Amino acid sequence: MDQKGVAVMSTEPILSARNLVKRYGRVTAIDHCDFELMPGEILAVIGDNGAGKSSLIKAVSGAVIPDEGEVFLEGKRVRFNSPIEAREHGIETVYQTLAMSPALSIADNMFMGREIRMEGILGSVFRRLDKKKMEEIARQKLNDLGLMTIQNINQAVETLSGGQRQGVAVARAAAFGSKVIILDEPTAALGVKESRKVLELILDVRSRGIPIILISHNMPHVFELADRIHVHRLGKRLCVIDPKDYTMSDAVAFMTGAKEPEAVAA
Amino acid sequence: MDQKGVAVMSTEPILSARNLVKRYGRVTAIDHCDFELMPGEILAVIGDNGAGKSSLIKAVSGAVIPDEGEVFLEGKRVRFNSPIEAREHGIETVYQTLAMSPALSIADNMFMGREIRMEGILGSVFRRLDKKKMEEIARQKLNDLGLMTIQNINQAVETLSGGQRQGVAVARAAAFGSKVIILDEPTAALGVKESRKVLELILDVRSRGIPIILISHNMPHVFELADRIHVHRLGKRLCVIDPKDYTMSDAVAFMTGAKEPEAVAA
Amino acid sequence: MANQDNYESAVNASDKQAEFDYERKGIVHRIQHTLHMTPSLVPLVVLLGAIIVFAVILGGRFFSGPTLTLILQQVQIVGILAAAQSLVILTAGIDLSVGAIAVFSSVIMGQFTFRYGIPPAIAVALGLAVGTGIGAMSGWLVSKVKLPPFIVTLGMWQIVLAANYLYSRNETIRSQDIREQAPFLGFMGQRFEVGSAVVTFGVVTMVLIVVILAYCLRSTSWGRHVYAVGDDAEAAELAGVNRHGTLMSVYMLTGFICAIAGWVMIGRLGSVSPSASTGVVGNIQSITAVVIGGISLFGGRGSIWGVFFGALIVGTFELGLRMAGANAQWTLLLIGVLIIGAVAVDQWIRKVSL
Amino acid sequence: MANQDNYESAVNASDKQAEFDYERKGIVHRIQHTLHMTPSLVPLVVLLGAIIVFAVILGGRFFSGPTLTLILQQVQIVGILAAAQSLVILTAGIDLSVGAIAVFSSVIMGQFTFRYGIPPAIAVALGLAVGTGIGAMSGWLVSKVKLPPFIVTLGMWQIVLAANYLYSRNETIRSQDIREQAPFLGFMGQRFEVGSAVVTFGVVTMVLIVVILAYCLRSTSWGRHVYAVGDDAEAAELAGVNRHGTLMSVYMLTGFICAIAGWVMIGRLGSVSPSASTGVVGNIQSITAVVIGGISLFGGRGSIWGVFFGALIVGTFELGLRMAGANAQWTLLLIGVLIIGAVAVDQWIRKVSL
Amino acid sequence: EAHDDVSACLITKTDTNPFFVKMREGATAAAEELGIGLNSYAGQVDGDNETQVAAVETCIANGASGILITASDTAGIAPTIQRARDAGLLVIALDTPLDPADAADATFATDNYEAGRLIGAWAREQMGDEAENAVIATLNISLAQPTVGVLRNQGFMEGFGVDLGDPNRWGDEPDDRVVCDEVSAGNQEGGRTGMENCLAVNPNINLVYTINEPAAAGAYEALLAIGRENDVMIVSVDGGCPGVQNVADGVIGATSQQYPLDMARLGIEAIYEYATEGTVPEPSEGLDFFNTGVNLVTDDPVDGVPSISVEEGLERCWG
Ligand SMILES: Nc1ncnc2c1ncn2[C@@H]1O[C@H](COP(=O)(O)OP(=O)(O)OP(=O)(O)O)[C@@H](O)[C@H]1O
Ligand SMILES: Nc1ncnc2c1ncn2[C@@H]1O[C@H](COP(=O)(O)OP(=O)(O)OP(=O)(O)O)[C@@H](O)[C@H]1O
Ligand SMILES: [Mg+2]
Ligand SMILES: [Mg+2]
Repeated sequence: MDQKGVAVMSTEPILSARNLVKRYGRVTAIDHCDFELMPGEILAVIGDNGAGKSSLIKAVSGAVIPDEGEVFLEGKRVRFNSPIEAREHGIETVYQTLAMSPALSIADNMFMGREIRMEGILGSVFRRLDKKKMEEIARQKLNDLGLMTIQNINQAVETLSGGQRQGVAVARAAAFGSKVIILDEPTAALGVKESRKVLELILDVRSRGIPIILISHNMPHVFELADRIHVHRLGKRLCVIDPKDYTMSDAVAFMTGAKEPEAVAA
Repeated sequence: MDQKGVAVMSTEPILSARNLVKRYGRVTAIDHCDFELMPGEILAVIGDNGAGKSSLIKAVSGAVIPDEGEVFLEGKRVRFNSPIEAREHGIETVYQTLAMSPALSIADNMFMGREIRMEGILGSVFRRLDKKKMEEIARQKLNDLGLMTIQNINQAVETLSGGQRQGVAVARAAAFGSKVIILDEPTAALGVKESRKVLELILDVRSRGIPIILISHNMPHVFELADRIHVHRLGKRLCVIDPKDYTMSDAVAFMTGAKEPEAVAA
Repeated sequence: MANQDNYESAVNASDKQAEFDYERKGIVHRIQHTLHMTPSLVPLVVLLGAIIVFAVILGGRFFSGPTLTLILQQVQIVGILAAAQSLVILTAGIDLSVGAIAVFSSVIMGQFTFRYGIPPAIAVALGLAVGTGIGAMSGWLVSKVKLPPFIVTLGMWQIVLAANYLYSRNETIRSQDIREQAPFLGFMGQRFEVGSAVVTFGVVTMVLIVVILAYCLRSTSWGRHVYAVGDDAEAAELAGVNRHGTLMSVYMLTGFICAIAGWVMIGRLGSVSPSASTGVVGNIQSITAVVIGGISLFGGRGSIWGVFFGALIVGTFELGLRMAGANAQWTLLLIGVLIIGAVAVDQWIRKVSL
Repeated sequence: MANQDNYESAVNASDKQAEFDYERKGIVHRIQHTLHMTPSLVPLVVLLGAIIVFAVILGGRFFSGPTLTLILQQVQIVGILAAAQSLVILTAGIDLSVGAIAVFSSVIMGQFTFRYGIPPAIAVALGLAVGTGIGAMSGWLVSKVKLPPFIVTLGMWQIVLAANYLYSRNETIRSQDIREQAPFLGFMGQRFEVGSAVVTFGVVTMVLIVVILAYCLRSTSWGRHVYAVGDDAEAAELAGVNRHGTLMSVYMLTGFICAIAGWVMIGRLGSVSPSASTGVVGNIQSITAVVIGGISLFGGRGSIWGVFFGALIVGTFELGLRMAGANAQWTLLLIGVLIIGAVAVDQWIRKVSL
Repeated sequence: EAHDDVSACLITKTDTNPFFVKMREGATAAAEELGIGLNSYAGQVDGDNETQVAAVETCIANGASGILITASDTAGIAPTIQRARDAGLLVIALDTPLDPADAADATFATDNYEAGRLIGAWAREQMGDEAENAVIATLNISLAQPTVGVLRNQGFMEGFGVDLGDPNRWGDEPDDRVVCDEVSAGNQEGGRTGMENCLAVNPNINLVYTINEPAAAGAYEALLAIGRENDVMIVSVDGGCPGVQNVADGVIGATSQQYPLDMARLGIEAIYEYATEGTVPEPSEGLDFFNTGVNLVTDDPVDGVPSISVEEGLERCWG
C-alpha cells in the first residue's frame, strides 16, 4: 500500500456494511443502509442535517451497536462492541461530539488510552508517564495543524475555544489511525487557515495509503478532496457519485431531494 | 427603524465596548479590545481559532464579566451581570456552545425562560403551560429553517444530530431578539440547505431593522452578508473593513497576520 | 479548487418533512413504548411485582386493606421527605438536612404551643415558616455563595439537629397532653376508613404533595426551569433562566415540605420528640426512595411519581419481609439485596423498552 | 456570491505561536497563581488557619507534639476511608459501603484468627481479600449491569453490615486476647515516638496510601483514565479508555483500602467489634472529607491531597472544639458552621486566585 | 472554694437520649457545687465506640483528673481506658460496667439485668396462669445488640420465665411465646413502626417489652391506632418523669427506674476526692460495682416483686 494521490479502486472494499438499521424509539436513524470504503481512497459522506451520517459512522466504528445488518473489515465480518475494539483494528474516529474529557489537559486528551511511559525503570516498574514528551508531541501536532493560538498546553480542554477543541481531536486521530480514519465534520468549527491545514493533513494521510471517510457540509472541500461521494438521504445511501462526473449543484440537489439520481453511479 | 436592505451608518453605535480585558489565569482571551455595532447593520466578526471572538461577544452579552473596560448600549453604560439582564435589554445570543438543556425537549428549549401559558383560568391561576401551542410554534420555526428531518418534536435535544441542535438554537434567537441579535458561528454544523436558510433569515432580520453580529469562519458567507467586518487577532480588534473595499484574500491575510492593514478602515 | 459553481442555489427542494414508517410489532412493543415514554411507570411495575410476590407468599394476611394501607402509613413521612428531596436532586443538588428540618419543625410546633401557649394553628404556621427559612438559608448558600449543596446541607443538618436538641432541652411532649390540650397538632394523624382500608390525613397529604408537585414540574414554567437548572445550570442561565430564583424557590419549598413532614410526624407518633430517628436516617431514606424512583443524582432527569413508588417499594419490602418472618438483621440484608434487585429490574425494563 | 477569489491560499502566515505578556503584579498574584494551579493547597491553607486559631485560643495544650499527632491518630481511619472514597467519587460514583467494609474486614480478621485458629497474618490477608471481593461485586454491578453507584453501594452497605452482625454473632474480641494471642492483628496500633510526637503504624499507613494514590492518579495512565471516566464516561470510552476495566479496578482498590482501614481499626481500638460506629457513620464522614478536600461529587475533578487535608480539617475542628470544652451539641453545631465556613473560604480563595 | 486545676470528663453514649441528658445535668450540678470543671462528650449514635475513644484521648490531652463514662462498647473501650489510667486519670464507669469490670477504677451502675428481671417477673405475676399463653413482642435498641440492651432483654426473659438461649444475644430464645423481635432506636418513631411490624406478624400479641419509655410510648400509639391499647401490656425500663407519668396514665404497665442523676453526682464527687485526697471509691458489698439501685415503679404491685408506687416514682424521677 504505497499508492500516492489518486484513489485506487480495487474490487474488495476495506470497510463495508450491509443493510444496517438503527432505531431510537420512534426515530429511525439508519434505515437499511449499505456502505463501502475502498482501500486508499477518500470517501466523502454528504447529506442533510439529521440524514443519519453520524449514526452510520458510529455504527461502523463500534460506538453504536446496530439493530440489524453486518459490518465487514477487509472482507471479514466484524462485530465491534465498543470503540476500543474498532481502534484495536486500526479504525480511528473523530466524532462530531469530539469525545474529549473536558477537565483534562490537551496532552492528556490527545494520548488518552495510549499514554507514553517514561523510559527505564521509572516507566516499566513505576509506570510513570512521560508528561514532558507527551506535551511536546501534542504541541508539535497542534502546530502542524496551524493551531498557534493555544497559549498554554496544560489548559483544560473545556477552556479551549470551539475550534481549538476540534483541532485537538483531529490531531489525535491523524496521529494514531493505522487502517481507516473517520472524520465527522472535522472542519466545522475551524478557521480558514486551520481548515486548510486539515485538508492538507487528509491528503497527506491518504498519500500514506490510509483510506479516509470524511463527513462534511462544505461542498468545495468535498469536491476538492473526495475520490468518491456517498450521498446520504433519510437514513439511506441514495447513491455514490464520482465528483468528476457531477457538479456541486447536482450533489446538493440529490441530497436535498430536489433531483433524483438516474442510477446508482460509481 | 424601518430601513430595508442596506446598512445605515448613523454616528451613534447601538452597542459598543471600550478597552475590554478578560484574563483566564495565564491566558489572555480579550486584550484591550474595542468594539462597535451600528444600528441596522450586519457586523461580521472574523478571526483565527482562539482569537477571542467568542470571549468578546460573551463579554458584551453578559455571559462573562470582563476584568476591565466598559460596555455601552445605545450610548448608555451598561453592566450586565447575567445573560438574563442582556436579554431583558433585547440582546439575544446564540452561543457557540448553544446553551441547551440536553435532557429537555426541543419545544422546552426553544421557549426556555419565556414559556407560553394557557389562556383563561388554567393559565392565570394554575399557570399551566400551553404545550401544544409551543410545540406547534417550534415545529413552524424549524420548518422555516428547512430543518425537515426532525422526526419527533418531543425528542430530547441530546438526541438530535449536531446540525439539528444548532438549528434549534438559531431559531430561538431569531424568534425572540428585539434589539440586537448575536450569532456565534450559527452555520458551523449546518448542511448546505439549512445554512442557506439561516443566511436568508439573517437578511430577513436585518430588514426588520435589527442589527446582527455574525461570527463566522465562512468567508463567502461573511462577504455576502456583512455590511462591515471586524477583524479580530490575538484578543484585539485589528481593524474594521468594508467588504466592498477588500477581497476575501485580504481579510484572511489580515486575520492570520500574513498582511498588516494600512490604517484602520471603515 | 475545481467546481466553483453556485451550488448553494440547488437547494430549493421539496420542503416536506422526513417520514419513516413507525410501525412496530404488536402489544409487547406497545407496552415497551409506553414504558419508554413514561419511565416513572417502571418503578410502579416493580412495586406491583413486589406486592404480588408477597401476596402469593403471605396470602390474605398481606394482601388486605389494613396491611396495604399500613404500608402507606409507614412510608408517609419518608414519602413526603422524598418528594422534597426530589426537588433538590432534580436541580443536581442534594439535601442532607430534610430529616433534621422535619424534626426541628415538629419540635417548634410543639414547644411553641406548650412552652409559650401559642394557639396550635399559629404554632404550626410558625413551624412551617421556620422550615421554609432553613431552606432559604441553604438555598442562598448554594445559589449565591456557590457552595456545593452536599456541604451546605451537611452543615445545616448538624446545625439544625443541634439546635433541635438545645432548644427542646431533649424534652418530649407526651401524646396525652397533645390529645387533651392541642389536638390540632395531631390533626395529621386522624384516621378515617374507606372500606377495610385505613387512611390518615398524613397519607392524604403525602399523595396531595406528590400530585401537586408532579403537576408543577410537568406543566408550569417553574417546573421546566427546575429541570433546566439541574440539567446544565450554565446553559440554562445562558438561555435566560433565573438560576438564583429557581434554586431559592426549590430550597425554600423543600424546607416547607419538610416542615409539613414534621407536622405529619406529630400525627403519626402522637408525641413530639426531638430524638426521632428521622432526624438522623431521614436523609438516606429519602435519597434512597428518590434514586429507586429513577431520578438521576446528577439532576435534570426523572419524575416525582417514580419517587413515590420508590418509597412504597422500600416500605413494601420492609413490611413484607418482617411478615414473612425474617428477623431484623436478615431483613436488613435482604432489603439490601432487594434494593439492588429492584433497580436492576427497573434498568432492564428500560433497556428492552428502547 | 460576489468575491469568488481563492482566499484560502492567503493563509501562508507567519506560523509563530501566540504570545501575550504574562506579567502580573507581584507576590499576591504569584500566590494566587500558585493556589490556582494546585487547588489542593487551598484546603491546606484552611487547615493551617484552623490550627493557628486553636493554638491561639488553647495555647500549648493544643499546639504540642502529642496533641497535633493525636489529631493524626484520630483521623487515621476516616483518612484512609476518605482516600478510598476519593477514588470512587473521582469516577463520578459514590461508595456508601466503605465503613461497613472496614468493619466487616476487621471482624473477618479477628474471627478467622480466634474462631478457626488461622494464623493472624493469613487472617489479615483473607480480610483484605474479602474487602477487595466486596469492592469487585460493587464494581461489577456498577460497570456491567450499569446500576447507579449510590444504589449499589447502599445495598452493599446494608448487606455487609447485616452479614457483619450475623457472622460475628455480635461478639467483641477483647483487647487482652488480641495482645496475648495475636499481636499481629493489632500491629497497626503500635506506636513510636519522634521527638514529642507519637506516631502509629496506622498513621504511617494512611500517609503512605495518600502518597501512593496521589502518585498513581497524577502520573500513571490508570490515574488519567480514572479522571477521564469520571469526567465524561461516554467520551472516555469513545476516546479509547477501557471503562469497565477502570471502574472494576477502582472499586476493587477501594474495597482493598477499606479493608486496610479495618486492620488499622483493630490497631486503634485494640479490640475487634462488629458494632464499631464506623460501619454506620464512616460513609458520611469520608464523603465529608472528600468534599471539603475539593473533589467534585460529579467526578473528574480534584486531588487526593485535598482530601487528606479535608480529613485533617474536620479532625482539627473536632479535637479543638472538644478541648475548648464545647459540649457535644454545641460541638455538633459549630462543626456544622465550620464545615460550611471552611468550604466558603476555600471557594473564596479559589475565586480571587482566578 | 474553687479548684481550677481539677476537672472531670463525662462521656455518654449519646446525648439525645433523655437518660443521658439527665446524667449530664446531674454531673454539671455536682461540678458547680464543688467548683470543678466539667467537659461532657457523647457518641453520635448508640454503639459509637470511636467517638468515645477520641473523647477519652481529648480528656487525657486536656489534663483532666478523671473520667465518667457510659461505654458504648464495653470491651472495645478497655484499652483506651487503660491509657487514661496509665496517664493518672481516675476512670469510673457509669450505668454500664466495662468488660472486664475491673478495667475501670470503679463502676457506679444500675444493674440492668435486674431492671429487666423485675419487669419480667412483674408481668408474669400480672398475667397469672395466662402467662403460659403470653404472646410476647420485644422492642430492643439497635441491630448491633449493645450490652445494655442485651442485659435488659435477657433479664426480662428470665424474669418472665423464658429460656434464654445464648444469654449474650436476644432473639434466639427457643420459646414459642416470643413471636417478634424488633429494633426501635429507643424512640417513639422506632417504637411505633416496630410495634406495627410485630402486629402484622402476629396480631395476638399481648405483652410488649420495650428498651425504654419513648419506645413504649411509640408502641402504645400503634396499639391505639387499632384499638388494642387496653388488652396489651407494655413494660419498660428507665423511670424518667414522662415514663413514670405514662405508668400513671396506664400507657405503660410497669417500668424499672434508674437513677442517673445519682450516678453522675456520685461520680463527680469521687473524682473530686481522688483529685484532692487520692482516694478511690469502693464497690458495693457482694458486687463488683457500686450499685446505684433500681426500683420497679407500678401501682399494681404483685407478690414477690418489690416495687415502689407511681407517686414515689414521680418524686424520684430524673426531672
Ligand atoms: N440517541 C438518539 N436518540 C434518538 N434519536 C437520535 C439519537 N441519535 C440520533 N438520533 C436521530 O437520528 C437522526 C440521525 O442523526 P445523525 O446524528 O446521524 O445525523 P447526521 O446526518 O449526522 O446530521 P448532522 O449533519 O446534523 O450531524 C436524527 O434525526 C437524530 O435526531
Ligand atoms: N474559561 C476559560 N479558561 C481559560 N482559557 C479560556 C477560557 N475560555 C476561553 N479561553 C481561551 O481564550 C482564548 C479565546 O477563546 P475564544 O473562545 O474567545 O476564541 P474564538 O475566537 O471564539 O475561537 P473559535 O473560532 O475557535 O471559536 C483561547 O485561547 C481559549 O483557550
Ligand atoms: Mg452528524
Ligand atoms: Mg468561538
